[in-house]
Amino acid sequence: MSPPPATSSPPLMIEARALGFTRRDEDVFGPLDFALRGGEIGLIEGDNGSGKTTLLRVLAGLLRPGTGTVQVLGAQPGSEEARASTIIMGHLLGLKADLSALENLRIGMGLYGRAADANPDAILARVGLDGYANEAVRDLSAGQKKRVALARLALLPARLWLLDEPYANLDRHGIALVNDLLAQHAAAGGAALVTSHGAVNFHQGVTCTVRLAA
Amino acid sequence: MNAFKLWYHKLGSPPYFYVFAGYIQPWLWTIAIVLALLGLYGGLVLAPPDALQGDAFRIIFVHVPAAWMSLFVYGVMAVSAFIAVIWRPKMAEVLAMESAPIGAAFTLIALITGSLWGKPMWGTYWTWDARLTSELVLFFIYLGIIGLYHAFDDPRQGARAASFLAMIGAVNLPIVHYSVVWWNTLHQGTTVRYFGPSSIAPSMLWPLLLMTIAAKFYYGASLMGRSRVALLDRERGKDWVADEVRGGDVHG
Amino acid sequence: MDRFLAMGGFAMYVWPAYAAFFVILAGDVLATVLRRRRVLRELRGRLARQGPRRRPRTSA
Amino acid sequence: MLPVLYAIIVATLFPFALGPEHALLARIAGGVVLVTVLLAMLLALDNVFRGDLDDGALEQMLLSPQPLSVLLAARMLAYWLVTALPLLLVAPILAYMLGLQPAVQPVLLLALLLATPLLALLGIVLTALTAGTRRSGMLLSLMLLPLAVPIVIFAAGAVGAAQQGLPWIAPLAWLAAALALALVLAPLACATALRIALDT
Repeated sequence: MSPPPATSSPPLMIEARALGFTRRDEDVFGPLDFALRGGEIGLIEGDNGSGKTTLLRVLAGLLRPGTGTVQVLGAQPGSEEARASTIIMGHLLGLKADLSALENLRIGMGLYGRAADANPDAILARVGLDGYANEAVRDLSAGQKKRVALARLALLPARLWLLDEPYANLDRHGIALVNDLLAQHAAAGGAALVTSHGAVNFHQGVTCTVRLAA
Repeated sequence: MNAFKLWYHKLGSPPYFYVFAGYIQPWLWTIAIVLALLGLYGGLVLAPPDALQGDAFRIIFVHVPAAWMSLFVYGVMAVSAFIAVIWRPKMAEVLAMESAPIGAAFTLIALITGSLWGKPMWGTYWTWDARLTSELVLFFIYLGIIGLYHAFDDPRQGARAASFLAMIGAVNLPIVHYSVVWWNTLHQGTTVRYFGPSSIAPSMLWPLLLMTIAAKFYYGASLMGRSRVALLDRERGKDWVADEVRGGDVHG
Repeated sequence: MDRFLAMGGFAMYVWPAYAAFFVILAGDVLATVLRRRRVLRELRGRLARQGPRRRPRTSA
Repeated sequence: MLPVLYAIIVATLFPFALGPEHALLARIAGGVVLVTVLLAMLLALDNVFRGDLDDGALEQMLLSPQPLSVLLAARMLAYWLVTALPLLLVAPILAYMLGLQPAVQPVLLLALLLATPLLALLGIVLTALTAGTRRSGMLLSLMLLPLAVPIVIFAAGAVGAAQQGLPWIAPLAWLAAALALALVLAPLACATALRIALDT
């Protein structure tokens, strides 16, 4: 994919038109229209059970949209192009408990590649896990596990982040860290879609909000 | 061709199929029952006792149709399953999944009647003969498909997974059959022939054919009934189901 | 009639075979009928709960 | 190592059930070892995707830009190395304890060498199909049985033929052909199965 000319607006990362999802013939979330461009951060708001996680899974290509259309970087979610530049961080972090923090990052790099000039050790230090590189993930606290997952996020080249409740389990510093990473990601031209029930301490740069009714 | 395509797409829509199935179901039932009565009369009363097997041969009028149907239903199910996995239409999923219990029922009948026939013929209810063994494996395949379908919370997901299993089974079934035949010759087990292809007297043949066709119509009737219920269950959020439940047609 | 029922001495094999055929198929039909009743009862319950309010969604 | 322990336990029970008569045990040794290995592999099959499913790693695999079938082929290889290879090491010992003639040992080993990867490949395709369900060990056995029947027949057929001094190469050639086919098709089928089982 060639970089767009500097004069035009940043590229469309997500474009959803009348996107809906039904499970067992019951609507999970209604028709949604929204778009997200590079450099933007979107917030998905909604109560428990309003379909936030489902929406992220549809955008990641784990579930098929029920109605409407959605494009991720101009391709079908879950297609090879879309997968190459999307990463999802869900409630399940996808870390292997028996492996060390560093080994988990290496798995991520093996699957997704590595962002230019990203260095696993430096990133672990940045998320506050200096000295934990060789600790088994099993022995880390819930917050520290989340930090490993955040380190993986920053390490990989994905341009679109889909974050499901990234603030859960994190202390004040952790929340600041998430906001920091998001700001850096947006400044570099990436986009992120973040779910939150009742956005606490949310990042300043939110440019669009998708509200899901329960 | 175009008219056929239109008809195909119409049948693919659940409310249309529901009405269509409700319309043809009584006809299928009538034909199945009439043919079965004629076949039973021909088989139990008119056909003379077999020279070798005496009256025990009369079991073929239920055994052979059931054994044939166990494969025929599998064939229909496998085709529906293939369509369900590739193009994902809802109707193909329903037809494949509602065929499985009927096929399992016919397989069970073939097993029971086969062993009831085996006792007077071979002196034992069960022998590891190639046909009975293949039929037993087929029964397990059906059970696996039904079990997988019900293991999922979401019926559509379950139907697709079980359909994929049905496709694997369709490839596997001939392999099982030929390996069992080979295994049987290897161990020189009982080589019993039910009847030579030339030895069927016409007085035996026509009741057999009638029973077989009756079984096919029964399958059609049962499949229509099952699919109608499955559609009501699966489409519960839809308006046409609400209309159907409010309206008169609640028995049937 | 007795001779017919005796099946040339094979009655204890022939009649159970026919019984198996019809009982199992009847079971198949019965299962469908019972399931239909249950589903309809469930659906009526749902409709009653929702009352006259129709869902805004249209069917496909 | 649990499957190995399981295989040893099952194989040990046979002489107690059938009596220590040497001729009888020697005759059934090949079949007993084959079935024991199959059951032991089945024991580990249910867990192939369970861990990755529970911690979300399977999602990361599904969403990575790598072709899923290649990742799954690696998964199958790992399963075979961890589960089947140790079983292959104890199988000759178990067969010897049951009194299999030493001359037949190589045939048994060759049969296992072909049958275990085939079972692993097919078994993992079926496990992928059950990935979206609740715990399903029994269901998996039911689903695997029809696929295992031909494998057991051919593997045991070769061992039986060797025991009688007959040519045993043909059934093994069939197994090898099936294995070659499965090596190509099973990862693709497994990727399809996994997507079906995890997609709504």
